Amino acid sequence: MRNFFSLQSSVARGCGAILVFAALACQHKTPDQELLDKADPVGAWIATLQMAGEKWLANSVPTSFVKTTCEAADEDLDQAAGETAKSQAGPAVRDPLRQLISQARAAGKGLRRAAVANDRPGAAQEVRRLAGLRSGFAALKRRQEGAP
Amino acid sequence: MKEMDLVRDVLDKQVVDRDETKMGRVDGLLLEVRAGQPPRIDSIEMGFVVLARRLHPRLEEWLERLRRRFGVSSIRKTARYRVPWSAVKDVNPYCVQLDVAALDTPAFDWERWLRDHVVAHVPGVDS
Amino acid sequence: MKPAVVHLELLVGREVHDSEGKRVGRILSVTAEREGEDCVVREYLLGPAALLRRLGITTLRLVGFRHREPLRVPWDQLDLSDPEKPRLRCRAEELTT
Amino acid sequence: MKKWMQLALGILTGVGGFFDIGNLATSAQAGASFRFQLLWSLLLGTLLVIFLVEMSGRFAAVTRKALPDAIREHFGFSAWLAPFVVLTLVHFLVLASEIGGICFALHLVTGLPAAAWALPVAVLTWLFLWRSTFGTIENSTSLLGLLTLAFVVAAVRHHPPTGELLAGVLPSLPHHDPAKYWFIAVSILGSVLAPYLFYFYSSGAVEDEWDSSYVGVNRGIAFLGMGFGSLVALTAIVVAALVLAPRGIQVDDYHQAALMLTDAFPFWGFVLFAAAMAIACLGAALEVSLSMAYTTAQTFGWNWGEDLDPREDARFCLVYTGAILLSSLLILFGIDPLKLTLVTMAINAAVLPFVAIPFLLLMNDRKLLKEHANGWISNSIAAFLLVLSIVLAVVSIPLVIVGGS
Repeated sequence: MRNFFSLQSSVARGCGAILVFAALACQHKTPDQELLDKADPVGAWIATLQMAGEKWLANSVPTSFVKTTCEAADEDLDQAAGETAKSQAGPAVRDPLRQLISQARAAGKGLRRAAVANDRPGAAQEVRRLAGLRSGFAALKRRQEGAP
Repeated sequence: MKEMDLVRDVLDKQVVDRDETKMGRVDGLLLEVRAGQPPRIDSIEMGFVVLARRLHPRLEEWLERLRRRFGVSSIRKTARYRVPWSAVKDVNPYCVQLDVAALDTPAFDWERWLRDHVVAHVPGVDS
Repeated sequence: MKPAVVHLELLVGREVHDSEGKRVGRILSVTAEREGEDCVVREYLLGPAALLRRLGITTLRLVGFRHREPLRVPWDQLDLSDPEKPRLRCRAEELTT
Repeated sequence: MKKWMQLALGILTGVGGFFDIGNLATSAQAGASFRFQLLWSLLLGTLLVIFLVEMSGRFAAVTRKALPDAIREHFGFSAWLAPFVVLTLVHFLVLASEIGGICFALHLVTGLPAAAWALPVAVLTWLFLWRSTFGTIENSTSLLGLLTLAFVVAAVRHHPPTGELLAGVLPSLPHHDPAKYWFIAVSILGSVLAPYLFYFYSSGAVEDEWDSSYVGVNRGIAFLGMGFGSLVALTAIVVAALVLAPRGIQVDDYHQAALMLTDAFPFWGFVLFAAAMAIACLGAALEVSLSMAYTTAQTFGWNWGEDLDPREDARFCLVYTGAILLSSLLILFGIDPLKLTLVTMAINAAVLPFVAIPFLLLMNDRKLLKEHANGWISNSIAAFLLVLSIVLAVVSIPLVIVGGS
């Protein structure tokens, strides 16, 4: 007796393939836009590090959390740096982004060091730096969305 | 039950022993075809090999070979445990009850082996 | 002649042809009755409707299945000498449903 | 009086037991990336799960048979084998995600890597099942699970804008990241409609020896337990929308979600999040591994029951033991717990047809359920679920590739 389920799953596979192809085909973004979209996690991690720093200063989160968050952030930022280097986006977008990422990684390492050493002024300074980076990233995205 | 639908009321049904211990399912049902007389239910069958054959005969042979090579046959003596229909005490919507004690039937070979060789050695089991 | 033994679980779902080779339906249910100590087969139920009967769906409010009475084949009308290809001993029309 | 006590207990365990790693991950992502825009997906899932849980309980109460047991007997071994194998693999991934959740919560509090906690957590989860009965497991973890109400309190404290909240109840198209939007929508449905829920709930009804007099209690538990339970997931979306979204934090890592409660509870927020995550995932891990053991034992007719001593149902116990051990290896090998969870939830949605089809057929078996068979409301819900599940099955796999990566 032909099993109803195997019939149904082969139909699903067929439609699934069509859908994937359609989704990829209609993405006609420019390389610059595509790079910035893929860089969303960078903005998110900068904001996360800033919030983690603020919460640590307010004694809301333990030092171990700040340490592991900075490590996780650095891993993802490192990956983002690699992707940015490889992307075909124009230098007008690629270079400021690469700079932003390396500064964010430096700030992350600084925050981690300050938290572990319980150096509150140092941590506050890194938080301010991260806040600046965050507005820098937002400006970069706005400039890109503004441009045709 | 006077009149039964063998497929809905017996096949794949939960099998229990005298004191309602679950011991498997009716994986197979053997009919004895006699000349000039209606086919008689000879016995029910239980076991992975019986299930395998329902999927594909080759699967059954492959499983049989696997059993011998890995010495599984030392644990599970008979691949298919056949119970004469006369041992069936009752067929009800909930289960098929056999007039046997599950523990000393081949249906419990695996259960016994795992209990004695695995569960018994688990720390904290106050055996 | 050693009495032939048939596995009911392998019989379920087999297609049945009548004496002239015409496709009649699939075996999907088998009814049986107690007879003294034994339990013997009464009828074989064929066709998709039998599946629905087996699932106990009497009223078909769900999916627009045409509710056809299952084809009832008395035990003596089905030749099981080759369990892979059960055959009717008569023509399909001669079966009284 | 006993029925009322069981109803109250059932509702509490429903609320406490509802929220798991799938809800946490998808709610945090939904709130952080799309604010309230995905509330409709959660509400749709909740409506469906209420009716499906009610049907599972009603079926088990009236027939004294759990779903896997009945499906094998009704549809035969060959028809049940494919869904059984697929659902076992899916349950295995859900179990790994739950264990990953516990490990990550411990990582948050201790700083030790999550992978280091994989085996200790596996042993703890296993010990819980090996030593205690169904009653203690179901009640203890679920009552502790009430800790997840912290999300409800946090949401109230943040005074969500009701206008935007209500707008989220109606489905709307995303302004950005359409692939991610639909991926999270499908994952939310998958996290709420997790198949293990129905097999566990119906087996639990048999363990608690319900009979047809429990149909009323069952309905109360399904509507109130699941209803309030989903409130926790809803408020988790609200908190993520009001804490993470404004800061531009989208959730790509659980570290980011861990900050969710620190605004509402300056001092306790972080600890509450870790505790709620650990307990919710522990409760769910116990339910999933038990569900796998129930489904396997009932498929092959083995002796089963959490109240039995392991020596009486060795095979049942060794199924959940093996499942817990093997799934914890995934976490041990350092698979990213959040990605694993999100992909698993999408797959949960993809295998829904295997759950929906048996529901439609089983719940209309008048011979078994007599007057308790489905009414037209339950049938239309079950029929809608079938259509939705086929759409989800087609959509979710490509989405996993495009949206999830």
